[in-house]
Amino acid sequence: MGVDKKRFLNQYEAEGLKQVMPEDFPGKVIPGGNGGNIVVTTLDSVINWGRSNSLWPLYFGTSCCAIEMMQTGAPKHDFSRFGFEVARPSARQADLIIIAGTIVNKMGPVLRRLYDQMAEPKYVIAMGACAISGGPFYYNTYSVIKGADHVIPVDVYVPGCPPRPEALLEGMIMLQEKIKTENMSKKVNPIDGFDEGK
Amino acid sequence: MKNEDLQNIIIGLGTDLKFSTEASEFLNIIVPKEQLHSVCSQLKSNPDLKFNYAFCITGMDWGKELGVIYHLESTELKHRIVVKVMTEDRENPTLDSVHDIWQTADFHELEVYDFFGIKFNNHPKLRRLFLTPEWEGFPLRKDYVDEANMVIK
Amino acid sequence: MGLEAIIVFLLAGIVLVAGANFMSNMISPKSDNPQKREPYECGIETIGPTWIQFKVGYYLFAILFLIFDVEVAFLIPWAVVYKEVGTVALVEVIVFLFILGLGLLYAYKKRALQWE
Amino acid sequence: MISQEVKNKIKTEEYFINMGPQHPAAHGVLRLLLTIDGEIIKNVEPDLGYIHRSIEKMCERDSYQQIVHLTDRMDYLSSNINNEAVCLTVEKALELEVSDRVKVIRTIIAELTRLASHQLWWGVMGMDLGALTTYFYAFRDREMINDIFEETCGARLTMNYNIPGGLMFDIHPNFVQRTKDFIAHFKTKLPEYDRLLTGNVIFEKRTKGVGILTKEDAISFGVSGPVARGSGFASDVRKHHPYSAYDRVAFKEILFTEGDTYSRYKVRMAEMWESMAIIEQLIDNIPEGDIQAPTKAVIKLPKGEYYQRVETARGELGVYINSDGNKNPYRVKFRSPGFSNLSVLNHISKGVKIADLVATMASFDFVIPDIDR
Repeated sequence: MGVDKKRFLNQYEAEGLKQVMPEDFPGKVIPGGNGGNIVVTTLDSVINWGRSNSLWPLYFGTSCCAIEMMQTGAPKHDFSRFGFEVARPSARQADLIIIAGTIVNKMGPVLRRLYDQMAEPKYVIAMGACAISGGPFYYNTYSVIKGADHVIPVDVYVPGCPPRPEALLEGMIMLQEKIKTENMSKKVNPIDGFDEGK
Repeated sequence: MKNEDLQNIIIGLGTDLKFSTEASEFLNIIVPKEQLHSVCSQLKSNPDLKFNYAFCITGMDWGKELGVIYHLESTELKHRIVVKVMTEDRENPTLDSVHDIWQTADFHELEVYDFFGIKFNNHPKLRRLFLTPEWEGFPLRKDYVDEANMVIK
Repeated sequence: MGLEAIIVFLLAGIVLVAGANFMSNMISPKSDNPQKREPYECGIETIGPTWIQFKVGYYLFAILFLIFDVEVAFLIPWAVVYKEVGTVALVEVIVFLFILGLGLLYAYKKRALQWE
Repeated sequence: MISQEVKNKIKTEEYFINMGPQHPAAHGVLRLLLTIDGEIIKNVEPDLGYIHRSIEKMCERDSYQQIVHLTDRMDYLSSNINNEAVCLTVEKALELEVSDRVKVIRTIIAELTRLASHQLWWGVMGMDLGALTTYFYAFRDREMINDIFEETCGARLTMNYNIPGGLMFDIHPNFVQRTKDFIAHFKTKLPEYDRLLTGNVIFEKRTKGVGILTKEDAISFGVSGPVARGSGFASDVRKHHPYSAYDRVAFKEILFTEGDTYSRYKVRMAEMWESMAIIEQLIDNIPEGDIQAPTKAVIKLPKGEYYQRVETARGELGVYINSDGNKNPYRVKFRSPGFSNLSVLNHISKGVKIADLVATMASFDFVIPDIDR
């Protein structure tokens, strides 16, 4: 999780407090990992370790954030230090799709088809304000989808327009930690029930 | 070449062309719909005009009439003019295409058709370039209504 | 001695391959949707018929590759024992390579690899 | 090789392939519907709109300061030059005189943006033709320009540094020193780029004589920028219609006549040297002056049509503003260089192999949101 979130949690435990959910909390709290991060068996931890450290991103840059994604792949902010080295052009061989840029009405079904054609287990990072909520193109545009999570389930949101390479790296590390807490038996496919508005 | 002598040459190319230079840095010529193709081909072929570079073709909705604005430049003689053409009827606006004179018009006219709905006759393949084929309405028209996204001014 | 070795090798091959497949099937989560079975083509459905008659040039390339691939497969057993079999085998291999070289020359002369 | 009558018997059908929205050679989401017979392309039909964000409709409801933010998300590799284009149009409409300091700083920053864009083009062109090292070399040096921009304008890619009437704030104290260091560093690196790719036999075989564009076609299709200058059409707006501080700077307009991918490559490589020469002539004597000319908070342009042409890294960007006197413009049109350059692609890639089409597209240096707007 994020650096400041970790500092906040450590300081929280230091004072002996426990995170108590306020009664009037409207929504349901979904545990961080897919399928709960309570008990992770040794087999799970081995598989999750392998899976989280070799996520292959897909070549999917639609607009300006793609340049910052390329900068993250470049020598200065190298994302191959964390195992993201191999970027695959075909959706069949990728297991992480970084939505770098605006998703437009005409691009929605294409993005959904690419997501469906990726092999399991697949993860999604929504990079940039456009992928999160339509960003600067929220008002007065007739052709922009206001946020990529109308099309596919998103795991990590990286805000910024465009986000700095370090921000994208932190988002990727967050995704890796999320994968590390996955539990095979309770794993549910994020796309099930997505269209019906889970 | 100065606007005035440009005007004197162009006046002979067609009947009742309206000229104006106020509110714009170039000489504006309003050409009636029927003579668009003949005037434009003469603009290109006339030896002392030679407008061979159409650098900007813009679709326009002036409230009542729809039209297209052509910014033309001559690469040898280094002068520029603006040709405007308008059509009143908004249900089925049609102009004739100038893609055989300037081949860049082929793509720009597709864009004008896509956003303003102006059909261009004898255009090679008139289709929606930017929007999905089943999109109804022409977005850049002033009377395009889209309550979901457009903030009413 | 020969027969048991072959059987052992055969069994080892089958067990390794089947084991790997079974383990990965067991671990990996599965999901199925209609679009997963369609061909992947840059995110768009394929246009026009896809089962059509291809250009013959592709076939020629494949055949020529096959010939020289099999040729190398024949060289490997020789390369393992070339010391014991001495110069007689060496001459045979050179003749073998020469004949296949002729094949390549013929293909080159008939411009099989030219993509007109 | 196959005799004629055999060829007639073997009837091979043409088929369609989507060089579609998600394709490494598309540099974004450009979809080309290729009609091919074997490897030879019969017809290229672009299908755009996969990143059409209706910028022109938004501009009709935005004030002039807000339009500036949209333009650097259009052609994000020459974002400063786009912002400068809108600001110049508004200043021309208001007859607002901008101080010399602003003109010089705008020119320096525009040339730095052009260098960063050409570096990215060079890295990705190598990658499109299979040489991955160029990507890493180019982006290593591009980071230095990003640091300069981050320090002065506050952002790395979408700098909203230009505002109608001048600049947002003054340049950072060590902007001049860092630019000089970058120029000194890049002067040693550019020959390294040349040694890496220009003389490479494979690169020359892949680019020489590929995608020939004649001068008449370039003019008729409205092609501009390095692509047009590769075939001899002198279309450099900085030279023919100088704006900002380009009239007081001496630089060559690079022209080649072969019009193939290799000459377009050479144009951009030589243009990098020219950009550095321009920066060197201006960096040492940035005149004093105020940064922002006084403008009202709500800018209202007098009624009329205004047009300004600017030379971006991809070609000639034209901003057409038709104002009817109130807060936001009546109609804004961006004449995008990529859109006209794309229209010539079908014309020059008939009977060409697919790999050559990829090389030609790499030399055209498309930025797809600039085409789709």
